[in-house]
Amino acid sequence: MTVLFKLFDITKSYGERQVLNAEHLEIRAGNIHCLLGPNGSGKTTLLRVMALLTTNDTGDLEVLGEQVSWQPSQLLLLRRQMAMVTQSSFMFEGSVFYNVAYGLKARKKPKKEIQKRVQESLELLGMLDFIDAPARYLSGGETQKVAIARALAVRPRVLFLDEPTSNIDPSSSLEIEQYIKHINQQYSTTIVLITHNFFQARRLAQQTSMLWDGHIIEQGPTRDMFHNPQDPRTRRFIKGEY
Amino acid sequence: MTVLFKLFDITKSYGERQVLNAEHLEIRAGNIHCLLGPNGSGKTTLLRVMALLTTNDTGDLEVLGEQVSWQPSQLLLLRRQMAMVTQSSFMFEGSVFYNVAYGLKARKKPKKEIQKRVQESLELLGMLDFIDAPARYLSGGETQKVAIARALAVRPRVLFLDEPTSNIDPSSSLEIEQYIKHINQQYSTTIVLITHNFFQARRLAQQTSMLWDGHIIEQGPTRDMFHNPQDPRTRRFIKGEY
Amino acid sequence: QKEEAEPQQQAGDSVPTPENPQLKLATTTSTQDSGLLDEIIPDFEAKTGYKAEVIAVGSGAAMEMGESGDADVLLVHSRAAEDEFVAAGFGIDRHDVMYNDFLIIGPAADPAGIKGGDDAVAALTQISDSKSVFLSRGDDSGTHKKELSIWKAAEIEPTGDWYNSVGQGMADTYRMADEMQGYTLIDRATYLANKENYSLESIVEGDELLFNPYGVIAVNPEKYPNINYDGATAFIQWIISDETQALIAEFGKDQYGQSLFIPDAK
Amino acid sequence: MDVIGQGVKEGILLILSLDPELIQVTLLSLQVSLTALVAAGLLGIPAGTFLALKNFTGRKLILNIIYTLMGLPPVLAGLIVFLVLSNRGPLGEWQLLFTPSAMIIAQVLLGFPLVAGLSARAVMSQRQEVYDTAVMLGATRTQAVLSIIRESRMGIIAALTTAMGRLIAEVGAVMMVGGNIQGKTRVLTTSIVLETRMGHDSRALGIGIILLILAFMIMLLILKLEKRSFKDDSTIQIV
Amino acid sequence: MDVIGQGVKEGILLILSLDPELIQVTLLSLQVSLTALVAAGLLGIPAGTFLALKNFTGRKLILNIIYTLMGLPPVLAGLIVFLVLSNRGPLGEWQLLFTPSAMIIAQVLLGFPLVAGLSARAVMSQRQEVYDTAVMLGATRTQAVLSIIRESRMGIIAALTTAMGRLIAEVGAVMMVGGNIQGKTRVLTTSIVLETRMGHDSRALGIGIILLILAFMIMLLILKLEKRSFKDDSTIQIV
Ligand SMILES: Nc1ncnc2c1ncn2[C@@H]1O[C@H](COP(=O)(O)OP(=O)(O)OP(=O)(O)O)[C@@H](O)[C@H]1O
Ligand SMILES: Nc1ncnc2c1ncn2[C@@H]1O[C@H](COP(=O)(O)OP(=O)(O)OP(=O)(O)O)[C@@H](O)[C@H]1O
Ligand SMILES: [Mg+2]
Ligand SMILES: [Mg+2]
Repeated sequence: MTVLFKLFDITKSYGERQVLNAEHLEIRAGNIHCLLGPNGSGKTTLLRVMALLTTNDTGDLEVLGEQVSWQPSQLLLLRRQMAMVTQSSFMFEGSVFYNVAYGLKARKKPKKEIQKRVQESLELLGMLDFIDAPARYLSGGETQKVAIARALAVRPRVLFLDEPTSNIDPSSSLEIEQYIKHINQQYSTTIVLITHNFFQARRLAQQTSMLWDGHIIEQGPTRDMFHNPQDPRTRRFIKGEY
Repeated sequence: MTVLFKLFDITKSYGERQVLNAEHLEIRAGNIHCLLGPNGSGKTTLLRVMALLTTNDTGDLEVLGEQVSWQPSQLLLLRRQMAMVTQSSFMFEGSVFYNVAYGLKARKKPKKEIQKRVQESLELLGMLDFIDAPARYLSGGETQKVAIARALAVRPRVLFLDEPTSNIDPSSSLEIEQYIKHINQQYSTTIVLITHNFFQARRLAQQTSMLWDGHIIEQGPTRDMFHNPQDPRTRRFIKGEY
Repeated sequence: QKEEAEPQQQAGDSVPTPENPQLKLATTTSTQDSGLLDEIIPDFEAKTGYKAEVIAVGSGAAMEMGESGDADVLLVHSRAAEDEFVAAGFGIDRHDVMYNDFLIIGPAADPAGIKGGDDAVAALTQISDSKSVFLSRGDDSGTHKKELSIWKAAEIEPTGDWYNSVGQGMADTYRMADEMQGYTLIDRATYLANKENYSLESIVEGDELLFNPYGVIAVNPEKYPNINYDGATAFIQWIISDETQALIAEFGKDQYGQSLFIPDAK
Repeated sequence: MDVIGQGVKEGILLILSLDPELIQVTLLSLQVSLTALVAAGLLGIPAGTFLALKNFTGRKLILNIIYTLMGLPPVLAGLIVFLVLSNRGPLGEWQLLFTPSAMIIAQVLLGFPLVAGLSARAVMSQRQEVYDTAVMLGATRTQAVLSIIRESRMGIIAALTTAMGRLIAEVGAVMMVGGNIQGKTRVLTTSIVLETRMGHDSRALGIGIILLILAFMIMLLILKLEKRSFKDDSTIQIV
Repeated sequence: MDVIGQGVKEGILLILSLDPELIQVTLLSLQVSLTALVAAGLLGIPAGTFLALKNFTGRKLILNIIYTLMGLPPVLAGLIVFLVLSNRGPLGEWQLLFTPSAMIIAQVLLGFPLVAGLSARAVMSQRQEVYDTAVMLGATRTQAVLSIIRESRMGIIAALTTAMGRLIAEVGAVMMVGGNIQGKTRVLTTSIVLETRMGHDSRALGIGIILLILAFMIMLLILKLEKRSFKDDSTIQIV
């Protein structure tokens, strides 16, 4: 299986503090890969490095088969194959339509197609009624749904999801999980998922990495991780909710 | 038991759309009262009306024994007895200390006391190490923890929590729940909690109200609501996660 | 200018201390821009104990200030308007102070071919006939009025692309004329003070039509109670005194080899 | 004091009179200031955005210089442009002095630091997430930066209205490089100065009123254009 | 063109000469413009914030008028203050004409709309959550509004630097109501005008340079004060 992300000794510090020190991480194509870990353990930072939003301080980063050079042209090429739902979704000033169409307009898709795809994506998330609403007035869960629709609309090869359902009600959450599974299987979209919901992790992810203080302390198939955690910290962490 | 919030026929519309129509709601002193409901059902709006952040269009609103007149002096008096953790926590520009001290400074507490209480609150949330960090650089979960510490620091009589642990990792989440229970029992702080986490609702709340499309379709003791929901919509909603 | 800072010390205790030492003098820009006032005002302050506050504007605006009582004494050059001002009761005690004269200056190339003449009317007529660039102050100032009176004498209504009404002060107009290589009417003081910087040359001078008398007028204290009439009187007495007149006659000689103003107080 | 009342009256009469000279002066004012505004905007918004976003050594210094040049005295700007365009100056051959072009150049010099400085501040108050969201949706760098500018619109519109006000009201520079030549470079502000110098206070006030009406209309136009692109006009609700 | 080089030289010489008259003129410039700036700030920031936050009929109109008055021509402001303070004007008795006080009044008139308009825009770009968070933490209305102002600092500092630039560079109004009286109301800008009128271009440039240095220093001071209260100076990172 192809490896889409290869990280070696990736570190990132803010001031004195090293918040990320990922010795080794591989994300395989077509997988749903979950990142677990306590607050502040560096999950979002790691995701941002993989999404090329933050430069790493040291280490080797290979993304979609390419050594990352941080050249604008390369960044554009790579990022056009990714999409992300961030932890707190930022909505551009404007309507829901404007937001979901954004990525398609950036790709200069024809108007008709934009219209069609925006509607499809919103429909899927049950947000079609809100297409003309100002995006900034949506409720917390609605905002997150639009953010997901916005990421899906560009049909990415890799989808980064940073706690995508944290504000979404349980039944919508399940539907969205279904849909994530669906695009993963149908279009073999690779998905990197951060979640604090262990159920969700187990339902969705084939692989899981456990972060602790910036380090990846354990990784492997999700099942194994939950049934038979090797690291005592992982064990304690997982017990938290059980 | 004293009733702290009494709502009769409270409605709120944005443009054409009525997003809240609460026919009857009472929150009793010393209770933990949970608001459940799908995204966009009006939970946050209802909370904002009770917190006097949004005026209602029609209806009668009684808060802490007073008919709400929306006079600034009354608002201040009432609000000084409440605190809130909003769905997406806003941090003032400045350090974590600045943010947690904000409410105490507003109340013109002596410097010593401010220092002491800020430290206590941060300690409780495990965020003391971050006291001097710029609040805007915190991770999602860290931000939420500081927001909780900030609300607790003012020792409110009523605490509004709008999905307070949505970005917090499960073990911290459990700790926070313990603490919420503790202040509820120790200081009989009344708590109004919005959550999409049914486990959390069941662990914490004595009373639960179910919102649907702006209406309160069912309410009662949390146990009954989960074990024996009356409304078919409630039943379906609760099944979602089970 | 050094003495100005310490007039008291210089004159010892012989300096009178007037009740209201602040005197507002509204005057034309030419007296200030030429440097005359800087030269002679310290003497006034030393002798009388008044502090002269010079506000340099156009003659028109200066008289407007007199009318509204915002100045105490005027030093202006616009004879007809001055008489009107006095007749209307706004000013009293008008005296002649001095005169200077105007010249017509223009580019060395002299496209209108009027160089060396002393007939202002003929010169303007030729400028108009040859449609040579001419700049008019166009601001109702004494100089502008003088220019208009010459056009009137020449029976010409100056219009057209060559005639530029610039609505600015003398020094600005001089600067513009130099840039545009045009003719203009200018008072001798401004001309001499700036001619180092510019390339225009004196073309026509000496015509009696070109003389430019300055008058001093006290603002009528009956119109406004807070007019410093005592100060105005002191100023008038001082400026028409023989010593001051001699100072005026000297001014400019060392720098330009000729005096800029000719005293003519009676 | 009745001069003010009379000035208002005179202003109205002036407008009603449709005096061809006044119309010409007004149109020239508009032409000069609007052209300069557009130029200052086209240069200043990108420059300000660049300075706000690009990290390079000397950035702080350049920003501070731009902020300082917001206080460039118009007379000084005028003097510099005058010296450059003067017959003896480096661009003397262009023969631009005392033409509307010279006035526009001087005004661009005045307007540019205002637009650039205020735009920079507006962009600097934006958050990282704007950029991140844009590029993660596949925006090119340019598209993403345009989105940042779009989100900064409050401040950028403020920059434009401020510059507009400055330029339409400005007299020192246009006087010096335009020369206030009747029928050629006379604009509303230089007319006002001329009228006050001639002691025609109420006429000066009248022209001033015309100028303010003009400024008001341009401002409404800018705000209208803003509203057409941004329907949401909400502000904080104080309850 | 060498006039410019000479101007720079002259400026340096002027500074080194410590000419007491020039020092006095510089100090007066500072006094007038800083006093006016402080007054415009003390009036303008609350007024702008009020207009941004308070909903009442006529609010839009007043805002638009304020934006328009950002374009109040200095000469016009000067003329109005002149007419009011003139002996014939309503406040003639105060005898303020041709004093620094009159200059300050005229400059406040010019600076106020700038500060108010730009502050209003800055506040309007804030979100509801600032207010909500503040009052839910027990802030009084005033405290909450102060927090909104604090969060708007980028725009409000921009308002102050812009007004500072405008006032220190302004000549039309101070010339008219101050009268450019030597030793009493002469400031740097009116000196520049006088020097250009006397044909001393390089001296005019020299004074202009002093003025710009002054503006630069005030600006640094404002930014320093800002930085002391707001350590975080991050901007968007373009990766
Ligand atoms: N710009 C920054 N400057 C300083 N510190 C930062 C910055 N960004 C993040 N950090 C710190 O880095 C650490 C890791 O942050 P990150 O956002 O990756 O955590 P996380 O694992 O996503 O946590 P959470 O579950 O709370 O979202 C945190 O402690 C955070 O405070
Ligand atoms: N200012 C506003 N203007 C227009 N519509 C609004 C506004 N605020 C909220 N709404 C709408 O009102 C409805 C109720 O919003 P509310 O925030 O109360 O939902 P909620 O129950 O808290 O949902 P969630 O679980 O997603 O947070 C939503 O559909 C939202 O889009
Ligand atoms: Mg995170
Ligand atoms: Mg909500």
